[in-house]
Amino acid sequence: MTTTVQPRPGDPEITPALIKEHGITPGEYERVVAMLGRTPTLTEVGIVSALWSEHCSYKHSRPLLRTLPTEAPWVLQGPGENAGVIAVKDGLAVAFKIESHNHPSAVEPYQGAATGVGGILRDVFTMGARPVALLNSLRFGPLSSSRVRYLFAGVVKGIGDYGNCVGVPTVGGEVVFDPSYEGNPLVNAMCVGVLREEELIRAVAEGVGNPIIAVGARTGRDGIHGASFASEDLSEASEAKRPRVQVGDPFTEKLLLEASLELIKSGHIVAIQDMGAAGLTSSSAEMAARGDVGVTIDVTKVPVRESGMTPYEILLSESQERMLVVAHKGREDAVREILERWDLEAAVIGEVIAEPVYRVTEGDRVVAEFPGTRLVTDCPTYTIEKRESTALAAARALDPHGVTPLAEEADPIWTLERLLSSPTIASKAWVWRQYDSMVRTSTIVGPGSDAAVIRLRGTDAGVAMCIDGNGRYVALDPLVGGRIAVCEAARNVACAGARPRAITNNLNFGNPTKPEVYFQLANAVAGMGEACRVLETPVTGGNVSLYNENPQGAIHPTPTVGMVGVLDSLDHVTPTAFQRAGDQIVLLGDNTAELGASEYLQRIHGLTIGAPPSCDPAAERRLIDALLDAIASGLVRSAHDCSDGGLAVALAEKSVVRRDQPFGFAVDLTAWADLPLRALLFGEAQGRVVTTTSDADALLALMQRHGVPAQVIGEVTDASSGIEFVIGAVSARSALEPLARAFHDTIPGIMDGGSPAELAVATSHAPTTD
Amino acid sequence: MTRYRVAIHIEPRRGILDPQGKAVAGALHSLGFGDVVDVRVGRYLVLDTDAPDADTARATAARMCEQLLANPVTEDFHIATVEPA
Amino acid sequence: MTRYRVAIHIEPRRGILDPQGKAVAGALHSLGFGDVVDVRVGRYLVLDTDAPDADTARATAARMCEQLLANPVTEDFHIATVEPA
Amino acid sequence: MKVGIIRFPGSNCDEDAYHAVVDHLGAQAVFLWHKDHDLQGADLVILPGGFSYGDYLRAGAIARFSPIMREVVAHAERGAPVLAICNGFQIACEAGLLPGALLRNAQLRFVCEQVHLRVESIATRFSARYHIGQVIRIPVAHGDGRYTADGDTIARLEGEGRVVFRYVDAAGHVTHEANPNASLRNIAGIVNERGNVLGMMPHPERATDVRLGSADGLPLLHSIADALLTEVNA
Ligand SMILES: Nc1ncnc2c1ncn2[C@@H]1O[C@H](COP(=O)(O)OP(=O)(O)O)[C@@H](O)[C@H]1O
Ligand SMILES: [Mg+2]
Repeated sequence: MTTTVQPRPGDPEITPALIKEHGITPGEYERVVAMLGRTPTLTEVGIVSALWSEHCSYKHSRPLLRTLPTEAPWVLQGPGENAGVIAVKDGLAVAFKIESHNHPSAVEPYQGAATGVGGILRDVFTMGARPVALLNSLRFGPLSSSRVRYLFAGVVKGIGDYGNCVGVPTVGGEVVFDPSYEGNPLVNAMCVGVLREEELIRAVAEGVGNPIIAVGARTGRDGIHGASFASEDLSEASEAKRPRVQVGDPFTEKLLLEASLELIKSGHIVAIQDMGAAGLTSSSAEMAARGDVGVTIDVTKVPVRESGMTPYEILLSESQERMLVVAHKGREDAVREILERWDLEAAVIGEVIAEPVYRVTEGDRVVAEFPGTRLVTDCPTYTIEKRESTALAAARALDPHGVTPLAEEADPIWTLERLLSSPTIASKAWVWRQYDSMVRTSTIVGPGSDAAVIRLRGTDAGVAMCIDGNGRYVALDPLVGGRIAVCEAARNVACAGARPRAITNNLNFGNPTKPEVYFQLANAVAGMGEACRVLETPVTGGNVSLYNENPQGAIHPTPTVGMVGVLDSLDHVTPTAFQRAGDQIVLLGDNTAELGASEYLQRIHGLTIGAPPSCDPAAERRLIDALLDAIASGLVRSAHDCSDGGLAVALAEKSVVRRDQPFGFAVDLTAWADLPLRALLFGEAQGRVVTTTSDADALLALMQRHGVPAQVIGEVTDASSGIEFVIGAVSARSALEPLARAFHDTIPGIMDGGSPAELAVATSHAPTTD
Repeated sequence: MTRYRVAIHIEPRRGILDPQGKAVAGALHSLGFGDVVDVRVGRYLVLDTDAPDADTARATAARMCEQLLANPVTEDFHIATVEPA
Repeated sequence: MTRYRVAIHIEPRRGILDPQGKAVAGALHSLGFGDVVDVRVGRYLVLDTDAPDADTARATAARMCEQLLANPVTEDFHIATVEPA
Repeated sequence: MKVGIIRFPGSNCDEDAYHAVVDHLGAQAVFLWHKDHDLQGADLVILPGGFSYGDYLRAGAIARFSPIMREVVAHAERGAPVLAICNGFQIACEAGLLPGALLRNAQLRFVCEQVHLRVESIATRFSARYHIGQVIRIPVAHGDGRYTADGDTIARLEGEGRVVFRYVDAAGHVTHEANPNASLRNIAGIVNERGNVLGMMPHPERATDVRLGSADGLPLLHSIADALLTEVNA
């Protein structure tokens, strides 16, 4: 069959201005014309603009992502699908993936964050997995700004309301406040699901004659161009794009979740995929490309919410809670029946065809047609020149030890309190109390620990998970920062008692066409890859969010790492907090003089300078192996790694994190009396874990066998004894209560003040003035 | 049958704590709208419905409120307007 | 200064998904109110505020809506009535 | 004993309730679809937590009209037990099985945490295994849990000993801080006049295993089982 593609009556002329408006470069336009052998129609321009946007095509990151390790014996599904999958135990597997909703959340925090959660849930359940846990990683500017408080409150409420309603516990995450995110908040959401290995389904269109079915919510005009929107710098122009914001409907999502899992089990379908970014266009084109088949879709068959929608609008709509399904021919009614039981609609909108084309019709009229799968495969990739920012290189070269201490710092307790009340370090309970972390009654460790643990019903096994990333480290040294992101996540999972197994990651960066940003991207990915190889935690998927810039500048380059680990036995679950007075405190790893890039410098001195702490993945690997051995041997009563705020903060957190069950401690760090005091207490040397034990000798012997430095540094005491540090001639003491208040009351104190942020919480609506 | 657009006000009953109204009032004050004395937050519903005449549309809407739209324990409702849609 | 009672309607903007309205419409249908064609659920605010005159009260309320009460991305507002309180 | 767990569109604690009664009581349990007209001989009906119909309009307002609710009301009118948890409590109030209403938490935020409850009455078939004044830990997870009723209703509830659980601090004191949603009189759970319908915002089905943070919900489940057994033997 030969068809002719013709512009629809009323379509605007294809001009260079229109091409530019669609974010297509002149070079890319030439490729399109060459591929088609003619001028594209408006519909085709829209399709290309979506599929070749950074968000869908990874055109600036793909060559870098290819360098990441993706394989291990337990990896059942690596990158390229809706989510990665690893085997766990007894035929059970977990699917997991992370996704960003940064730009939508900057414009409409509540809906932006909510729909981000909706999207990542769909990515997981379209693999045949039942979602069992959600996590999120958030970045905002300083809370002193009312706009930031509004964004923070709205994002948290959006995440909570969506996950709570669907009934998937939100069990962990992280929140960082730093001026670099002021104009560009980051909202990354991660989902973990559980499936039986044999239930794994892939989003690959197959079988000529098989029907393509649109399932779930109707298509409206919302979010049109979201994908290319997410690939631009935030500017006034994007403010003008506000009406494109999508509204989430978690209730429909819950129905869709149940219906989809039932569909997958029924055997009636071949493939299923979320209509996420770029909606129908990307889901259909990607499924066709994976199966190397042709497809044809008739937009007049798509159930719509509004009348008069054009093919362009229907194809690019990002209405939420929709799925694209390829069913076995003849099973259409069976599919419909399942969906009807869940009060959902299904409409056959197209078919898998033998002819190698991607074709869209509007009734009889062909409005778009691309040869074969070239729409997906012909997207260009770009490798940009790399150049380190001279300003950042200069900041790294500054010596943090040269920073003059403030007079108050003479008392290290003052500094400790300041750090515990830094919103980045302070308890995030204000956030996670708004999340249902317990629904599904499988949450063994919820928010507030190094990593969360979910039990796998019917086994004694558990899955541990966390998200980590430190943009300041990456800004000051992308290679080291990339390594640390992975190692820290692995350490967190190990502290909970789990063997780190695989990661998903979200690369949040600025405009990659700038050599300084591309330098960061390339080096961070290289650092992550190194660490993943050494730790044997392959990358099974992820997401890239670029162009996080505004006229004031770019964000800190922020890769976030979602790590998943496995506990063979729930007996290995290890808490963060101190458990018993009289236990010995054993530091694993060693203290150093490093102070660069620390939260201390940022919080106390407002400085982002110095080199981030060095990170040796091989040493981290030894530490993790040793820690897990010790835990399995029953030698570890609690474990918490040193990260933001260093050793002093780690110890204080172990004391006060459980406000209802506080403990004191007395430590003697005289062995390191020759290190600069600030670095010893607040420096962020990597590869350290603070453990407690009732059998220090056995623990030290075990560490020695593994070649991991370890020392008894003190003892857990009753809460009434407060805390005490002795370092040679220096000693410092404090009661617990002021430290507990600094840690627990800071964020509620800022957020519960009856400010407009409160109102945002009350109504989910925006104050527009600061 | 004509199509009518019926606007309905649903308000928290006086005497029942309205924390949302209080939060809105507080936020308005902190934005500098100091003359606001009191705020109540309720629901506003717009129904498009077919009916033989406006009175029937109004009466039907009132029944909807009694049965579903308003909670008799905590809320009062009021059919604000009925207009041809 | 006089005290005015200002009634404000805030509605989800047409074209933007209103899941709540959809659910309510479905419920009304299954309750037998089959003539209902469409439902939108918004918010109804009643402000008591002091102002020199009704026009000022109205204009101030509109500014409150723009700055705080209505979400400019997803909602439309309308000052329904301004009356001496 | 046979337990019927109602599944509304949007229920999401249905499976948790199932595991609680099957794994810990060894009971038989069936899921009952909201469109069904038959309780399949269930002795105990559970209205589980979740977001039926998305909690759109008002929590529980739409679910109460589900076809199965007619059977649930009839079951309650026969004097048979109904356990209404969280969203189930909201539905039960909307359906008139229990007096009062559950409004938006005064803090205007969803709240999920372990709370302390004081057992105020053990003269119900849901609480006999506790002792009076006992302080237990059971989690809450809700956005609309502020119990409200008119003055007469509250007076009757209190006077008739129908307040079963109250939010308290760890020491058992009724305080403002211990009240996660500003419920009137710190009310966390009540029974109907006949004592066969319990509505509570906290989730006993989540407090069935110390690994989950608490097992203090188990005596509640066992109390129901005891009562049913006594009835059969009587
Ligand atoms: N940072 C990354 N590292 C590894 N793989 C990635 C990364 N980002 C994206 N991918 C993979 O590229 C594929 C396409 O991802 P994406 O377009 O985000 O899917 P979706 O359609 O769900 O948005 C996915 O399989 C994803 O896992
Ligand atoms: Mg996807």
